[in-house]
Amino acid sequence: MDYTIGTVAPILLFPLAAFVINAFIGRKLPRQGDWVSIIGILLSFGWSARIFNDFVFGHYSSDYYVHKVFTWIDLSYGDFPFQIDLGIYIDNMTAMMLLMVSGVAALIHIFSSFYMKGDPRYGRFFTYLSLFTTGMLGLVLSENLLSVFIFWELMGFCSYSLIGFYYEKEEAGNASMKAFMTTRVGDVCFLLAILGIWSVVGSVSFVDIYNHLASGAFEGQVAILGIPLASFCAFMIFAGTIGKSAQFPLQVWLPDAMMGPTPCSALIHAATMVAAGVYLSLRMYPLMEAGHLTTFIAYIGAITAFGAATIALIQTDIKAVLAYSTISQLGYMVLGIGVGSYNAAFMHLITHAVFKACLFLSAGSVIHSLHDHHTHGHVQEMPRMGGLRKKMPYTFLAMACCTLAISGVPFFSGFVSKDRILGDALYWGITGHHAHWYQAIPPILGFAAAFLTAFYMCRMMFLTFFGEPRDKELYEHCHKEKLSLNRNIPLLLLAVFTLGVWYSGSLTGQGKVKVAGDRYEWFSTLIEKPNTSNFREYTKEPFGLKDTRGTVHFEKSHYDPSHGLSEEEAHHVHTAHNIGAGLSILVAFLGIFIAFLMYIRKSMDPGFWVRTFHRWNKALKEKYYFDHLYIDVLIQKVLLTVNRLLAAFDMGVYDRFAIDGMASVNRWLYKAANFFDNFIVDNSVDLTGVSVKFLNVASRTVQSGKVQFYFMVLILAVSFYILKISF
Amino acid sequence: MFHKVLIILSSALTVASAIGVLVTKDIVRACIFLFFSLFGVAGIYASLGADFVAVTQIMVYVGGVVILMLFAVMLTGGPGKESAGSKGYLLIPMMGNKITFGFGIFSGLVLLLTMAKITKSVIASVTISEVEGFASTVERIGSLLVSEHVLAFEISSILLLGALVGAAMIARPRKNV
Amino acid sequence: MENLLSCILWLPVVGIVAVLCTPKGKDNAVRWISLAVTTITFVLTLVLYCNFDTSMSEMQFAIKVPWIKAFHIFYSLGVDGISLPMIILTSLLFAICIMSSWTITKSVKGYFALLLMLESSVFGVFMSLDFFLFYVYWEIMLLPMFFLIAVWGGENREYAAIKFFLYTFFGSILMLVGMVALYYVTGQSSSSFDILALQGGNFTNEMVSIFGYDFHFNKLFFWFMFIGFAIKVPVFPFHTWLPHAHVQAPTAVSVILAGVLLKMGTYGFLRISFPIFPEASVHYSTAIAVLGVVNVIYGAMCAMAQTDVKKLIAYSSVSHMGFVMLGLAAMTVQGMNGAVLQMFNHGTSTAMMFLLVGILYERSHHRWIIRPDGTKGFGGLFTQLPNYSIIFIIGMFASLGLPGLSGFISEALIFLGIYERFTTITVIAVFGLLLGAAYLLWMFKRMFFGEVIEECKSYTDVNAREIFYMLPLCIAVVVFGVYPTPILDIMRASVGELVTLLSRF
Amino acid sequence: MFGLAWYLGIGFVLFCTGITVMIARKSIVAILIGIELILNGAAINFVAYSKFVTQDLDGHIFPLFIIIVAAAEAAVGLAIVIRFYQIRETIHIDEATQLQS
Repeated sequence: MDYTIGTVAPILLFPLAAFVINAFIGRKLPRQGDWVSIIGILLSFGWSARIFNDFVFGHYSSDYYVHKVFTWIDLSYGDFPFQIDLGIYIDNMTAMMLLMVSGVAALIHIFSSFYMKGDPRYGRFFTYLSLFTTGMLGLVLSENLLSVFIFWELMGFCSYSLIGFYYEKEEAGNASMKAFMTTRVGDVCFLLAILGIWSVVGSVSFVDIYNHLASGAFEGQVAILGIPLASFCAFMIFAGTIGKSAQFPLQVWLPDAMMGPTPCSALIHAATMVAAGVYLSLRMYPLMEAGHLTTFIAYIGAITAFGAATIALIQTDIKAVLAYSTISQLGYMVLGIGVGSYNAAFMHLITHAVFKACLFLSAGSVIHSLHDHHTHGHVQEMPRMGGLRKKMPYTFLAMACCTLAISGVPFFSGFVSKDRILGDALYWGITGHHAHWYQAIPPILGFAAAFLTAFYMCRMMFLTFFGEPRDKELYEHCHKEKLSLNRNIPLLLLAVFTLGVWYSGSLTGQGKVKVAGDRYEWFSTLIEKPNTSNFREYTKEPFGLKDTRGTVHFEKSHYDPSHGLSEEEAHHVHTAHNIGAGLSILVAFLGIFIAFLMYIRKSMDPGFWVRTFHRWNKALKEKYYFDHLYIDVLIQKVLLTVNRLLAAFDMGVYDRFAIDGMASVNRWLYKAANFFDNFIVDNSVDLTGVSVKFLNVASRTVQSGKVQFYFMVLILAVSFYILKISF
Repeated sequence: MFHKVLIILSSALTVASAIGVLVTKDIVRACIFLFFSLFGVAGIYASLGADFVAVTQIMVYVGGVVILMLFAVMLTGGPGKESAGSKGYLLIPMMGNKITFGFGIFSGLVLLLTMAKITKSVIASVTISEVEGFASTVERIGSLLVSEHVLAFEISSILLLGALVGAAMIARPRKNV
Repeated sequence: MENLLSCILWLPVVGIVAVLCTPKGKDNAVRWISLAVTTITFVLTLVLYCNFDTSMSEMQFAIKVPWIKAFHIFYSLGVDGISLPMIILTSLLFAICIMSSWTITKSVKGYFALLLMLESSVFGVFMSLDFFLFYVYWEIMLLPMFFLIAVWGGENREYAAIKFFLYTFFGSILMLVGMVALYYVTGQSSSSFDILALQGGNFTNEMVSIFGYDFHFNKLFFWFMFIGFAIKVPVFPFHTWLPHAHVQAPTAVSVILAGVLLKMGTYGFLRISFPIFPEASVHYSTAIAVLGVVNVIYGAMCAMAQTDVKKLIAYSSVSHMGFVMLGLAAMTVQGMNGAVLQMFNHGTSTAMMFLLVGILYERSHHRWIIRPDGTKGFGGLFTQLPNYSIIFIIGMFASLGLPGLSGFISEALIFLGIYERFTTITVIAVFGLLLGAAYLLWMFKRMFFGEVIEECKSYTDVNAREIFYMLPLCIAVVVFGVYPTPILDIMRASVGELVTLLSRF
Repeated sequence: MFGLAWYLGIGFVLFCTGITVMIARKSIVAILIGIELILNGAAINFVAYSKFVTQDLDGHIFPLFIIIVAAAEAAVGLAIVIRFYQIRETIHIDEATQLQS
């Protein structure tokens, strides 16, 4: 395939066209235009698959990339060059993201045609989905940070619209606004990072940034308050990630985002959009390193992973459990970035997208079939479920696969990626040569979170699908699941890809327990940290020309079990990974076992733990008081009070006294002068009465507002003037 | 002789009636005095040899404006209603009070003084000569109006038209006041 | 072609005559005449745009005829890349405002005549190349504004109108002083009022003595001009007329006020202050930037506390014009271009917002988000007015700077321009975007989400006329958000020339 | 004796009387009468000068125009008086306070 913007653009344009068609004439089309969106995303998927094929099976080189730009805005004049380019940057990571995004999105589109059926705004939902897919694909294809930002915000808008999809509910409004505003805090920081980078690089193209990083342009630059520019920019970009990927301390929006329809939760708030933050941090990984931010990132990731997992323990809403598990898993990815586990973090992004999309769709399938005839709403509360595996076997099958994957059970994808992150964290924090004492906490939190993940996911499964139905009426009304194209097939397809064998030839992903051999370690081989020194000689490629890189020969990458490290170091790494693999298998099975004891055997009483840790339980119920802190304290008490004071000051004080006060000042001056006159006259002239009377008459006459008096004064003044000047 | 009598008579009529306008209590009488004053002015024009102007003065002013004013007085409630300020022995005219009257006289006198001073210097500076005899000016004024002053003439016609329409518009009775 | 500008300038005057000559009672004829006149004017500005040479930075379509010879005052018109976008914006907004004023019933003739008079005077300001002519149009503009607010306004209209008038008049008097000072310092020559001849920084060494103190001519009179224009923008300490005027003015006048008249202030900076006093401008650019950032943050914070929709949007205008000030203070190509683009984009997006509030007001006859007694003024409008809500979303997100809609590009360019010069200020100002999103979304949430409250159930959705006049703005907002090059191309050369001039100091 | 000074004197007396009437009277009609007197006082000057100084007929043209203007003014002014009376039921000038704040 000849890679020019024109040949790649259809990926973006198909969903965009679907969006435009649906936005304008969707309501008039048959089936409200859902097929337009689905066809659009399927075409896009086909195109992505072709690129994936080219990159993964064709070149098979880790540093191959395609970079094309065109000028979007050109303001150059005279000695002042300024232009903003847009374009495409495709490397292996982009290719995989494209395939993942379009694939997951296509399946979710299909599932939506089942889930949203009968909704009064069925067509509009697909319109939003198409726009969202456009945004995500655009973000993945972007060659610079500014266009990443553009699509990033566009997805923020879609997220806002979809969370507020049921706008009759007051809470939907709150949740959508909360989501948009919280992520916007990160966005604003991201924008600042763009500005900072622009001031040094003169562009925000990835390749330009790598180029300047390689040549050391960031060294010695100071942003504000003496902070080095590289750290500033890295922190600000990571702040964007914190906002978008719901990391501590901006994680509050994601659970509320479950107000939206379940398919959109699956697509946006689990599989793709939230991963955009991680994707961005991965792209900017060299900057993070240059800014010495990795330890900080690891801490944020570990805290998020652990904290969210603890909150998930006590959730009773099936979607809320999944929401917190999403935050927790995103925390793992961020932890992976922090500990330098670039490849594994990205792999976890992909695997997580697949199994989390599947989990959400399964949850959607469950929720959709549980219809409460009293409130005419769907039921999401797990205490009212139970024993559903007989009613919906296919959903159960898909969800079980995903639960095993997310719990980190061997042979499933979650194990491959999460285990490698944990192994790297272990090496980075505890067993490695460069490990400092303060680096020990993230891996410990990571393992603890892995245990909790296994526990709460299995708790969810057991509460939902096993045991006796707790709400008989609900259970009776639930129809037996039949295999249908738009309900179960997407779930089962996604479930198939939760198997680890698709991503790695070995059990742990480290080539340790080889199942299929090095040949299938394509993922580890193809994804590598951006090597900035490759970009040292980089010059911009103009629009539309043939790929000059096609003539350059790239070495076909081979799997290197020691990852370019020396033998001794590689041994250390492998030891750490072996320990890590063992530990994570252990904690996973421990979690599953405890859940089994608590909810199937009922030999352990969950109430006991609740009572023992009742204070913690309360904190968990309040989500660690973050909502309280942000909304009640920071916004209501501080920000709004300040705003009200300012507004009152503006209109009530400044405007009233300083501006309108001018008039009063005039009036007072006049009065003072008048008083002064009277006072002087009263005291200095003997004829007090006469003078007062005269003054009264005079001032009354002067102030009469009568035309004739003015006329007289005019006459007298003119006369006086004439007498004075001419004689 | 006739000339001198004319001058004296019309001057006396003009000034006396003007004073009458000033001092009379009744607005209808003020209009009548105005009538006489303007008539006197016409006489002055005649004595100056401006026959055409004199005739116009009588026709337009005396015949038109004063009658118009009388109508206005009648349409606005007639005489006597506004003479509340005219009590006591002092001859204070209606619709004013002592103060305004005093100020009026005062400023009038000041102005007169000013003008006298101006006039003195003006008369001293111009060469005065008198045209002998009397010739009718009508024909010459007519030709002047259509040649040299034609623009002003036309504009005045538009002005009159505008005033006519405007006056009619303004005075038109309306219900929604 | 030479007379094209004069045609655009005087066509509304012809419209006034036509409107005034319409027989009484024929209100519809008045409306159609006004619409026809403004539409033809808009078409003429498009002709102007098509014939405009984007590669030139000089004045085009220039015309110069002596007006008052004794004082070397000329009837001198011309457009360049800075004024052309404003002219197009003006003619577009006026045509839309005429359509939105269809429901006005109180002295229709007077209203439309005043609107047309306003249009002509605004054109005059944007086209004048003679300082005196500029000043004359600047003052003429006050007259129709005063009456439009004082006669057709809300319940407290006299106060607002007088306040608006006095405030602006105060500014213009300072400007007049500056103009006269320039006239004398240039020796009362034939170029004393010629804006083009004055610019270039010729007054770096002049001194003036006031009350025995010596001042640099350009630094002193830069501030005179600055205050004159700053009141119009409005910059922070001079902004309090804006909420009053906006709240009291009828919808169309609010649109014009926010969409066009505020731009006259920043246009004044670009056309008069910066080119004539470049040294002082560069010297005081920090002060301008600080005022700009205060505008951004202060305006946004005040907006958040408002419970009246129109007042909220009025304060948001204060906030957004702060971005323009920041862009001007940057004095780089991207910042300046961003500022001019922001002037245009703010014109479209804020006009949308005011029109939408006006549409709502016609149905509800109040504008409270939360009434003073604490109850909700609106609720569930999304359910009740679906099409209206979609237009509102477009306008709102354009206003808060969502990428893909027009506000974003100009703000991004402004930030890119100013970051290198004033890093700290930029870091503060960027959070204005956050506050901007906060107050708009909060307003949206309170008005549009939730159950439909009882009194909103009688509201009808937007009708065909309303959709018809909102459509051009929606298109402009989306198109210039994705592809701003048509506008940037116009202004690039002229702005570049100005930046080149400023960079020499 | 009856030279230029005489006529000018008459004119000035008329003029000043008119001024005094304007100032002293409170009736709008009376004020209009005062204005008529003022105009006539001015017109006499023109004719007098034309006879004694310039000796052409331009001085005669001006009184004609003054008469025209006076007629127009009287018509409009009286119309306003009538309208005012319709609204206020008086023609006292101090009642015309609508424009005062």
